[in-house]
Amino acid sequence: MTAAKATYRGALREALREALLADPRVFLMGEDVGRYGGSYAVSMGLLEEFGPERIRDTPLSESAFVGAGIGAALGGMRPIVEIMTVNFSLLALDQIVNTAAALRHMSGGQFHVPLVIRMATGAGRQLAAQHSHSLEAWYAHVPGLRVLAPATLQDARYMLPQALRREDPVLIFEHAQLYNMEGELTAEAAEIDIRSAAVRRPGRDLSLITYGGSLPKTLRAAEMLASEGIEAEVLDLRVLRPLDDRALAESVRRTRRAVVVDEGWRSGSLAAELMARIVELAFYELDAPPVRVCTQELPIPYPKHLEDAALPQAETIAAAARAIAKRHV
Amino acid sequence: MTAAKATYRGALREALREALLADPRVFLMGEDVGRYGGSYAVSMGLLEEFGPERIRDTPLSESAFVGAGIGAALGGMRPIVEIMTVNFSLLALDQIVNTAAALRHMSGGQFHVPLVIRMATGAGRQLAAQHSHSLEAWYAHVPGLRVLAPATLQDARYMLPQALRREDPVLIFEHAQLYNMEGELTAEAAEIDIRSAAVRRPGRDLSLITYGGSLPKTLRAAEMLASEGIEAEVLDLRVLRPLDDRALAESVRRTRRAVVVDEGWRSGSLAAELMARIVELAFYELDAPPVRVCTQELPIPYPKHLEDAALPQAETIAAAARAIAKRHV
Amino acid sequence: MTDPSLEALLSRSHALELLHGMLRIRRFEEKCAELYGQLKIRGFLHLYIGEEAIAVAAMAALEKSDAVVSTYRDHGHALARGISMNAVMAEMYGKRTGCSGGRGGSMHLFDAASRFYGGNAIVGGGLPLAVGLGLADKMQGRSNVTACFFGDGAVAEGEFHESMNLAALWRLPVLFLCENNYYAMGTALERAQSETDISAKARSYRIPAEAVDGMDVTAVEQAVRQAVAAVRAGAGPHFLELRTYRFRAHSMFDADLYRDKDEVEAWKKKGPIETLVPSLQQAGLVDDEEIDRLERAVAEEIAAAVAFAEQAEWEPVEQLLRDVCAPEPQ
Amino acid sequence: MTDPSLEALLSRSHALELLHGMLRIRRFEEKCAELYGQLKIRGFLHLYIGEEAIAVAAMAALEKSDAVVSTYRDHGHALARGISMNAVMAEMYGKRTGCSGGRGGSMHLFDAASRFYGGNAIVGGGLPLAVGLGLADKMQGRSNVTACFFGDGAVAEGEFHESMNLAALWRLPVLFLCENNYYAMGTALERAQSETDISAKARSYRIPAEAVDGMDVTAVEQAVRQAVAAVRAGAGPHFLELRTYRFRAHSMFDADLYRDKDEVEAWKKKGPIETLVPSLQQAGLVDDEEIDRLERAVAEEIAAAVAFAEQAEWEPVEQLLRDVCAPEPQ
Ligand SMILES: Cc1ncc(C[n+]2csc(CCOP(=O)(O)OP(=O)(O)O)c2C)c(N)n1
Ligand SMILES: Cc1ncc(C[n+]2csc(CCOP(=O)(O)OP(=O)(O)O)c2C)c(N)n1
Ligand SMILES: [Mg+2]
Ligand SMILES: [Mg+2]
Repeated sequence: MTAAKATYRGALREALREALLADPRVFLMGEDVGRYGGSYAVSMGLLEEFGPERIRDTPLSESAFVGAGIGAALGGMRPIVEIMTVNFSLLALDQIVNTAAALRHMSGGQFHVPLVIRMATGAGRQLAAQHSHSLEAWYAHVPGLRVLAPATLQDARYMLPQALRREDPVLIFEHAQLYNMEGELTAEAAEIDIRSAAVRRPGRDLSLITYGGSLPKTLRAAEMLASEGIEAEVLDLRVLRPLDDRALAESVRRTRRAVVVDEGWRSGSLAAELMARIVELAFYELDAPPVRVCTQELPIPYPKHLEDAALPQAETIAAAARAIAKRHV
Repeated sequence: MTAAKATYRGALREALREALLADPRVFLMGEDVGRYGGSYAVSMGLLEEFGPERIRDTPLSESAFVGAGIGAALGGMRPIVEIMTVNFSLLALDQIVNTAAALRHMSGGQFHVPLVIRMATGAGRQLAAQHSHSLEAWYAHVPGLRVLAPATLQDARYMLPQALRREDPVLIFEHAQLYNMEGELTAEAAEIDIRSAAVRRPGRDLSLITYGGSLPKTLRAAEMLASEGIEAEVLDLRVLRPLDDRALAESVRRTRRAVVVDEGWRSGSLAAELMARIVELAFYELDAPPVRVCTQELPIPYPKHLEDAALPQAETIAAAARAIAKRHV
Repeated sequence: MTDPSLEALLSRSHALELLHGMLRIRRFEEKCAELYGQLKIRGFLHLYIGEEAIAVAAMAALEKSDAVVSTYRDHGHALARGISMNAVMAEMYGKRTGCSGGRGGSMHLFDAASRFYGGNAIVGGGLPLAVGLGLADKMQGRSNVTACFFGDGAVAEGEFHESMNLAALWRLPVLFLCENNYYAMGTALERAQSETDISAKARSYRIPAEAVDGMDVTAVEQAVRQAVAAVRAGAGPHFLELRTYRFRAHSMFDADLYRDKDEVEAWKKKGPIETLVPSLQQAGLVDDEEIDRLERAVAEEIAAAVAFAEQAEWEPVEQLLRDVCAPEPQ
Repeated sequence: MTDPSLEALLSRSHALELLHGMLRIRRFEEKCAELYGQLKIRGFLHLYIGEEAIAVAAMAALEKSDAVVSTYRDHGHALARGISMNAVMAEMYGKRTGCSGGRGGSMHLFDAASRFYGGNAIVGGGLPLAVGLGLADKMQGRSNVTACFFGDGAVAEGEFHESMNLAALWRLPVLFLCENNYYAMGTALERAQSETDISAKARSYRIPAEAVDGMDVTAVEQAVRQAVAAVRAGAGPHFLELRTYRFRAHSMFDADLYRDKDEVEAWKKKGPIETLVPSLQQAGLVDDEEIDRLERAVAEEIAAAVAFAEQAEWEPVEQLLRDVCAPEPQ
């Protein structure tokens, strides 16, 4: 098993390169993916390598170029559409919900949309109210979509090829706070699937359940808890739709306590769905009510101290865990 | 207390008339609200009474006319914007989320948006995949919005004036299955607020929690249950954001059992949020896990038997209730 | 394929084909309206009656390998494209032998075999799709054309603007066919558009555009043939505004109170069948007997389609969740 | 208000005012870039440097009762509109004395007193808002004008199209000011638009439109004055395309690799301050001393603004949830 230094951004780029090299039907399309190199520099250099037909800059018209991705997928291509951030995806939501997600069923199985949509998500960079949304929960609500949240280098590198193998639309949410994350990347793609959650840290005392940009914070919280004698298991959902009920049930039934961590606004968050499932799957095995740590219910403010206070943090996660954790006295 | 025969549609129309008569700043704007009389005939006759300035037909451009409603509210008017149905509201979501909901906070309290947006919602009329959405849960996720779901004639008639009294955006979801509902309308507006849930039927054995178009089905389920000796309380949420935690807790703590009924797709539904809250508010008082009856996870199909199978029905609600109900043996 | 001469177009057999195509749509929809009254067809039903020339002429000018994107007013497009009337009628009923497996109903006719990418119940929603289909053809070096139908109402939507620009910017092989029937539900064009000359709007994106009498089936066919040839030759997108009128209400729920009775009557006189029949008769190309023969053939086809739909099975409720996603790979 | 003659516009004191206005923006932003390097300002920072003539001239032509809708590139608009530099700088820091209470930062400057309806970080998002503000003025019989700024990139968005149509259809008192700096982030206009003549696009909605040299502060002022007068007089919306260039990268994260260095240098020579100063000097209207005096005044104002922002308090975390909604009525 070889391992190389890499970044999350670099891993995403390598995945794109590999896909473009492997299949002539694959192309990347979105605002500033080409000349600019991607607003988060993920596609830097790809225009030079693959040319403007396959690294296709689009005008500012989210609805049309996402819809064009759907049409191109129907026409036999394997488009990867980048929506610069989830914030702008609202402008393309009609195409995603009413066409991409519905087409297979609505057409009685005649048409399907093998489209991958990537977008940056999340807060934490002081970009204020309109540039800090975490709307994964909305997309995870829609039948017909598969929703992925790579939170590790390995997933950033190896989820894309799996997504491109699917016959239906797959959305990949890249948390903006992760792009600079560094680490080791192994060549082991075999273990990567896009069906299951992954235990990122085993533990017997309670389950911390999270995904995406909240994973590093949650792992930090688990370390803090460990130093206090509480062994938290950290479950990374990885796939937000369809959720991996088996892994969820398995973890919670074992630890009997759960904290769900989610950067979405509390009410109507993905965390709510997880709370509901925990109760549905393991009510009688719970030793304490499941709790959630979410973003507070306000448009994200610009100043750092207020943004920090609005979002889940390792400290608040640890505090929530402490409140329900089993103590080894 | 005088009571008059009325319909839900007529009650909505009377509310509009009253508002237009009472305040010159109020106007109604949307696709086909004027000449056509509203796609669900709610505004029939208002153009003749109030003229085209105040009953304002718009071109098909959901984003612009909702945004124009926001701007007009900022400019001192009290617009009521009709989006024909929630299905088309996706095209206006950016304006609602990124401007209407965020403006007060983002501007440090300097600006606010006293705008009312009405839209039809829901399935049940064989309108198929693109015309049958129930996306109240999405809107109820957004800080800065207030979300109402009138399910009775009284609410259809008296929620609007309350909404117009607010200084922030209020969304009113009218379930398309309710427009023809007939009943008695009393002149009692005093009890109508837009903060609290309402018990529509008292009961001690379990709580059926619902809103909007699912209320009639839920009441039918409660009757079925009553005939079997199960006394179900029916709680109509009425206000989907902010949720009335007090009423929720009060009901569930008393009955110790809850079934949430919601026409949204199961995963990520408003029902998930209610399940989470029930657990947060009353975990130790529950005698059984709360359950939910939602729409199955697929684009709504056209044929009646399939649509019926996809949606919550009185029978499925009653069945879910039976499974967790306390039996008086 | 070479462009048939005008004479050829006007040749008797072709004229009869066009007339037959229009009659099929007209009578089919009349039957649908009746079946709606009998509650056999439910949901929304938008009739194309009055606009038949456009679908019939446009489809005559397209190849089998071309793609078609339609709207919720799609019966005419579907029938003219060659989807069997049985499959369309079964879909109206919601039966499993319908062209969308019964799932879609009137607004969502689909057919993979004829590259019919569907009815779409979101006004303007098909335009970006057509752009993408054109993009796929262009990137794969195929000389297909994507024909995209939409109404005058769709022209106000943002998606129209974005799609026009993208198609023109990337010179995509898309033919935009705007069925301007002067109303979007109850809203007249002049109360919806600051510029009511729709083809002029299209030209503002540098897309060659022309307004055509949509009631004249020959004029439509000629215009579409020319545009298709240009698009297929790589000239980029083209745009046709087809001026027409719907003779019926917007949908079965519409009391049609917003149009002047005289206006409707005047347009009915200009109808595509209403004008073609006498002109063929005057030219001695058809006689009453011929027309009768066509009408009988159409009536038989419709009767067979109704019988087919009536006897067809419903999809079992157990299959409700089929085709939401592809089955999970093993 | 009467329209001042060209002479008056060019009068020495007015010219100095315009120059002063532009220098304030230029130096303020240079300082901001520095403060960004010092991590005093965070998040996104989009500099307006090079485009100052537009904000300064446009605001000079507007009344206090008019409304302004801006973009995320809003410092120039805010300062020229008359929001105090202290309040803008404090907002850049995120302090509670900022013009948005510190909540918004660089992209979200707001000011109720001057009817400045904000920075907007959604490209095109301000256009429908401006339409609505114009609608409110028209319905209430006020003779205000709403000035709406947006970039060339926004022209591709569906909201542009929908807003143009609505404003024109309803003849609303909105002045659309398109700051065409030829790039949307790294995407050049000709790779974003099939029709690169933006004012021609505007005319396709029947909105009177004109392209203006956005580097010439006098030309901009004259054009805006004329357009404002027409709008105020009830002529409906007007549109100006102001041709300009940003001298800096799109944002502080942008390595600016997509523009030719020569192109940037050539535009810098045409800059609004770069050209105004020598022409005033040649006309003998200013001397070096005068320029020095202006620069010193600006430097002092900026130093004071920095000091103001530095000493200002942060909003206490306890107030995080204030102003999400109005307090619940009792
Ligand atoms: C985005 C959207 N908004 C509104 C509607 C409701 N609606 C259905 S058809 C229609 C009118 C469309 O008119 P036009 O495009 O001219 O087509 P026509 O019906 O005349 O063929 C409207 C408003 C819709 N389906 N989609
Ligand atoms: C709807 C939307 N899409 C994408 C972005 C990301 N973005 C921010 S600025 C920008 C370029 C806008 O260019 P232009 O309108 O020309 O304004 P300029 O920056 O040149 O002043 C882009 C793509 C955004 N903020 N909003
Ligand atoms: Mg029409
Ligand atoms: Mg620009």
